[in-house]
Amino acid sequence: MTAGHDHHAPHGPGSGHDDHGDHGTHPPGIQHHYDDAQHQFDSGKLGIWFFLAQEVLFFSALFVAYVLYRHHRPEIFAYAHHYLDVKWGAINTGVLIVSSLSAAWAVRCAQLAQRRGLILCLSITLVCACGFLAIKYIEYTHKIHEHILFGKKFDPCVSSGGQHLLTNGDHCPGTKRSACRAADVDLRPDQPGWQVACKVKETTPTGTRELPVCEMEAHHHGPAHAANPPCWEISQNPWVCKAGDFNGTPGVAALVHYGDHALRGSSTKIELECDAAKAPPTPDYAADLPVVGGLGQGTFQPKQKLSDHDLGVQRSMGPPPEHTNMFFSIYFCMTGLHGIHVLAGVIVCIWLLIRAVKGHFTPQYFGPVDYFALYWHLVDLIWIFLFPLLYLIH
Amino acid sequence: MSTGNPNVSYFEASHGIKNWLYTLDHKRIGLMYLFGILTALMIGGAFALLVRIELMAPGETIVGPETYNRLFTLHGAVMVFLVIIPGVPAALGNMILPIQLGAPDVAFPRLNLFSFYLWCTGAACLLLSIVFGAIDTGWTFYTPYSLGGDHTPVMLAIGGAFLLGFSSIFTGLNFLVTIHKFRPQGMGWFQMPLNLWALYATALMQVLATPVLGITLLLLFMEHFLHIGIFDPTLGGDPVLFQHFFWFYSHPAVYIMIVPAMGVISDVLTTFSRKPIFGYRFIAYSSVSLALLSFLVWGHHMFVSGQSKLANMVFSALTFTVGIPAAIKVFNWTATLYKGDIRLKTPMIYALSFLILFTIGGLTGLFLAILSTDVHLHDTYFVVAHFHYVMMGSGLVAFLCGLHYWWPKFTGRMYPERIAQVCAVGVFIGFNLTFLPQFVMGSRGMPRRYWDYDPEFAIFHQISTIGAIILGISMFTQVIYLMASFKIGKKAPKNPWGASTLEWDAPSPPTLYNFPEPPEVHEIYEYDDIVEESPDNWVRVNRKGTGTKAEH
Amino acid sequence: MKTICTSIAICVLLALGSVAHAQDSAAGAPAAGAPADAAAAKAPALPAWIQEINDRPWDTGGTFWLPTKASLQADSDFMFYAVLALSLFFLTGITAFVVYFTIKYRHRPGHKAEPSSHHNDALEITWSVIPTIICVFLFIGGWDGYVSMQTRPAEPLLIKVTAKKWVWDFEYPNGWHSPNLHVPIDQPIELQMTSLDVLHAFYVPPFRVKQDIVPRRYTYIYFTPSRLGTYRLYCAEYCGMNHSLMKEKAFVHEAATWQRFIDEAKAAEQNMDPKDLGKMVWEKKGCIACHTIDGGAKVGPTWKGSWGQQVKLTDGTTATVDAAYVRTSIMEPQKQLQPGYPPSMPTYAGQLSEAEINGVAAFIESLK
Amino acid sequence: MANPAADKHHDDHHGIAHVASLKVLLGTWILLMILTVATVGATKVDFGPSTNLAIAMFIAVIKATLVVLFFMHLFYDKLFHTVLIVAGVLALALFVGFTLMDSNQYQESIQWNYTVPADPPPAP
Repeated sequence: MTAGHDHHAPHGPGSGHDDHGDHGTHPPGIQHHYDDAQHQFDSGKLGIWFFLAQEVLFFSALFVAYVLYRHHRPEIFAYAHHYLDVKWGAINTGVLIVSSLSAAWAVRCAQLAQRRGLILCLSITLVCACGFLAIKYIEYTHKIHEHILFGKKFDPCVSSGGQHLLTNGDHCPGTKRSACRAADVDLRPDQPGWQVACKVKETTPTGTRELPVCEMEAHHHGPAHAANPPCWEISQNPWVCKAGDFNGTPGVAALVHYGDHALRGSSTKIELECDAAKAPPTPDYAADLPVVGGLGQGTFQPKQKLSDHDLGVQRSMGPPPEHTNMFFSIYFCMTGLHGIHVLAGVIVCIWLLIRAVKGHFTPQYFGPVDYFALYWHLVDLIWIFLFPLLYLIH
Repeated sequence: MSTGNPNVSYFEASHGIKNWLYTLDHKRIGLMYLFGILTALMIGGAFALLVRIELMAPGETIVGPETYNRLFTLHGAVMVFLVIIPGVPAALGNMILPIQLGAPDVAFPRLNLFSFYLWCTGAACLLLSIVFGAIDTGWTFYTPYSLGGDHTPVMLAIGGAFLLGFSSIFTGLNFLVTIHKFRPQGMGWFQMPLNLWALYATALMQVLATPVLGITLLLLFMEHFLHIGIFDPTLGGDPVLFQHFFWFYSHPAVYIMIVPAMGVISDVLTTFSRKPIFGYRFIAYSSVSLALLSFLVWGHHMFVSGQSKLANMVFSALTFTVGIPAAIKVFNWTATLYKGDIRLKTPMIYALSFLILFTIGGLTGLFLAILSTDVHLHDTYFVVAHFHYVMMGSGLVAFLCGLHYWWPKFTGRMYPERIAQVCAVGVFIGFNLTFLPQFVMGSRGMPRRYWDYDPEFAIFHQISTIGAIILGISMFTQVIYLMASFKIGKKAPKNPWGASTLEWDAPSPPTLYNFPEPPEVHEIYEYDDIVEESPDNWVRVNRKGTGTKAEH
Repeated sequence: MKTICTSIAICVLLALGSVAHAQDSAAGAPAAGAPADAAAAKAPALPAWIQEINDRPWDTGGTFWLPTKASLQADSDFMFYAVLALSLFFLTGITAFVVYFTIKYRHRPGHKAEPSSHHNDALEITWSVIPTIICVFLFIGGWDGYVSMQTRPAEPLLIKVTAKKWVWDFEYPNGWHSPNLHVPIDQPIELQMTSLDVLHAFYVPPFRVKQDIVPRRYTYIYFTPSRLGTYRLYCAEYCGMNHSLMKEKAFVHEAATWQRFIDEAKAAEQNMDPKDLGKMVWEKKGCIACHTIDGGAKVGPTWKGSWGQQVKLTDGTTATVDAAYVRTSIMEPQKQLQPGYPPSMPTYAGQLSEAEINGVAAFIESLK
Repeated sequence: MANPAADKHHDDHHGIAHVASLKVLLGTWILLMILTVATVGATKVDFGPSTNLAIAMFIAVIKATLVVLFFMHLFYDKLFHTVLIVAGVLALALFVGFTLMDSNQYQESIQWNYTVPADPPPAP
């Protein structure tokens, strides 16, 4: 009987896979119930467009989750996007755009009965698609190895001092997220040294009072802090030392930083009372940094307010904010589902390649190539949005 | 295209189980859907009866709390995913849509078969979950409760619902392209039967809303096994977010259940009143506007579930806009009866009971759209009664109406009229007896999904259970006599009801490609052209051609 | 074909019936009909007048449609009756038309359908515009009734509600915890609610208030009780096996008696003999759902005669049931699981005071 | 590979569907590549988080429209197909908008930094 034709890949995980082209032995022609090739092509075209609208909706829930969590918890995204490698993302975008071009070109060749051109373009699309999957494979294995995963399994290496958090291989200079609390964060792991336990006393004309020292807070100063009394944040600058073994290398106590606004008036005197046993010998380095000597009389002037960039860098040095795993849940869902669609595209592309080699496609019958190209452009379209949303966060 | 001898009925076109399992003929696929759906209806009905018998008296009557929770969950899941969503579109739609268009088949026959096998696999998964301990999360799978407990049954149920979702998407997609591309010459958009408008609106919702169910169940599946934490509050997720995802699909889903039912009723009412429908364009436009508006109102399921005040206000206002098209339809249907020539055959009894039950269902929806009364009525038996009036009282009754209306056409056999009328009245009485007391019980504060309830509600539950038994009996007898009619049913003529749409010009049962020769398209409401030669046998008298007009 | 359908239906019915029975005999529900707490033995420790109030039956009065009005939020009943009247009007209208048309234009020999216009735009417009106007009024009525429920009153009396799988816990300003809600009359109340495991919902029909309780989040209810009495309190959001047993009572007292009630109840609990306190914890904090005190089998091991016994644990070690064992199995139940029982006990960390933990230990000890 | 036959721009409609000319295909491709480089470059400059997001989204939308119009032939195709894809995107926007509107209101009541209630002190 005449070879029927089908128009798209109804796939999605677990739902089995229907083929794309027709597999009748009869040379490709018009299905019985269609009037002519134009009728068959237009029906298929309409069918694939409905399918593409449905695919947009299929990804909708993930975009909603993304927008919600980015809007409500921007610090998670600001922190976690350092884990993603923009280089690989950009290469992947390029690869997909090339494959999109070759898919569109393949349709053109099919329409103009250029069989060799069609086979060449389809092969380029196939190669690019596999390249895309390979790059995704590289990124995923890196993350799995680094325990940068979703939900409970999110346990990456944390606090690598001034550099960003991309760690390499087994060497995890900082502490594991699961083990670390804000207090014992080692912010300059490659330089062993001192962590100074200090108390801050504020003497104002009316009297002196001891202010609680907040642990290093990586979050933004959200409402959680509004409730507490005004407190001093010992925000470690890059040269702070770690408690424990003292081997005499230089270190500096702390940069005391009074919330986000400048000090109130000059009459306030801040004293830093430090535990003698842990005070290092007089360090000899840059003059403008406060000096801690002897028992607790270190007076100093606060540095100017940190710029947003510095704050950002500082924040990315501290332990990850609460529930950072949400970013990676959304990341793996989005790129995973997109990857599955690319995989389905690869299978279909192989199938089309076989049929192209068999010469099934004529200017009168090139529907499957056109529908596959449309589907492929949509997959590329979704990646065009995924790339900036996930990789290019500022 | 399907193979076989094209000029005998599609039953005889080809024989052997293989020709049925690999058929591409929309009629055979529709029939296989029908058997599956009727079986699922019986299974779902059995669960409903067990639930009702358990609720006969407070405390344990026949089952304990765990089994009761599994029973009402399975009743919900089987009825929603297996029976009422694919019911009218997949079973009746597959059967009738191509013939009403005069087309040999749907646009993508192979996709149609693939949808059917998706439905079978999904149904198998859903029912298989019973063997592994069944799910007790309610058919809505609300997190975080659905995240606990043992994983296999929930995984199977979610997998099943996922596949059923895709089956629904592809059926919808198939119908959309068929309606767009396979209308014959001379049948523009406003010369189409209203049933096709309804199926078109339903297909729009199926294609645009069901994928969201797919992604939600996928996320729930991954939440269950990989703990991605998107719905689990301990990991930063938000249970209300799951409800948003779930209801964004599930409200259009309830319109997927009711809009095709309205289409069937629009056709049946005008046939049995022998009078053109009143306000064709208004009914057609209200079907499509229902489809579009259904995407705006999902929040009214979550008025008290932690949704914010602002969202409650917006959703409550929008919910009223959805009520208007439904009201317009009811008024137009009632106006159609005016000055008609009404024959109370079984389909007409169902259509009239649909009219009454849908009015009650729609009006009780007003109670739940109003914010202050919804706070009191939400999650009580008032809601249970409301959605049963709309889903069963209207959706399933219209399914039975369409089943009886087109039974002669696609089986070639008449069903026994007398018994069918008795069963139709039985359904109407049993249904009202079951669910009217639940309205009162609900507004008095009886919460939903309660296995053990306070003694003051006992009287209502008893009446409701008696009603459920009557309903069960009449539904069960219908399946029996319909199946029996295959063997002992009277041979059905081409046009037993004197209907004027295109499918009644095809032989019953239709040949493989529906029409021996391409049909001639007529104006759909020309009832004067159709004359009753003998009881239940109408013939189209071609006034233009022969000029003789048989006297009545 | 026919026989297949009928046989499937029958065997499904039988299979489920039998499976159901086998599975549930173990669970064993409380005596049918009698509310759960009234059946518990009299706790002598509480003062008589508190016990008398606690045992009062809940109010089952009210009109045919709605339960008794017991809070200012119940003004929404006006909207209920308005829509009810509206619905009855439209329903009778439609039914009357349908029945009348069916009878008047029924098919009989010689009767033919008279020609009539089949579209009339004026009529269509009217029956589109009128429902729209009605809907606008319904929405406005609903909205301002709802707003009164959702805006925080001036200085409400704050009661913290914690819902947990199948028990309620109300914390009063004086720190007293109770499974029942006690509120003074004519005083705006604020319920700050959170859940420790799954979704629940606070629902008192006479107060006409309902609000889901979401884990890891606070949801609020504002209402003002306006009628003395005892009312039924339900959980309205499905929360698992004993969702239907998560029922308590809400008491509306005079302002003075309310203050005296919670103070005396707290005092009674503090200097209550640990054994009685343990018994009260067993009843009120949900232990009763899984542990029996008469040796009967239930979801968890029975407490009767378990004090001082050597019990084998799933990890092979044995432990003696003593105060430390009771404490750890309250705080981290998953650490000490006895074989043959499902590991479904939730942690009670942070929900039981020190006195209550000792009370439970004492109570188990007393169950020799 | 080059198409020897004279490839007049608008004579393609004699076939079943529109044939995209090489000029359009390659032009769109080059534009897309440039825009990709641009969007990556834009992140090097710090305009503040919201502006950076706006720029990235703006570029992504331009790339998307390019792909849809020229690679997917929507520019030469039936209007109904455009209506379809726009309907899909509108449904997505509606979904995002309503859910964001709602969740915006109740964020303060979420116990984000939830600390497990401390255990009572051990028995004296």
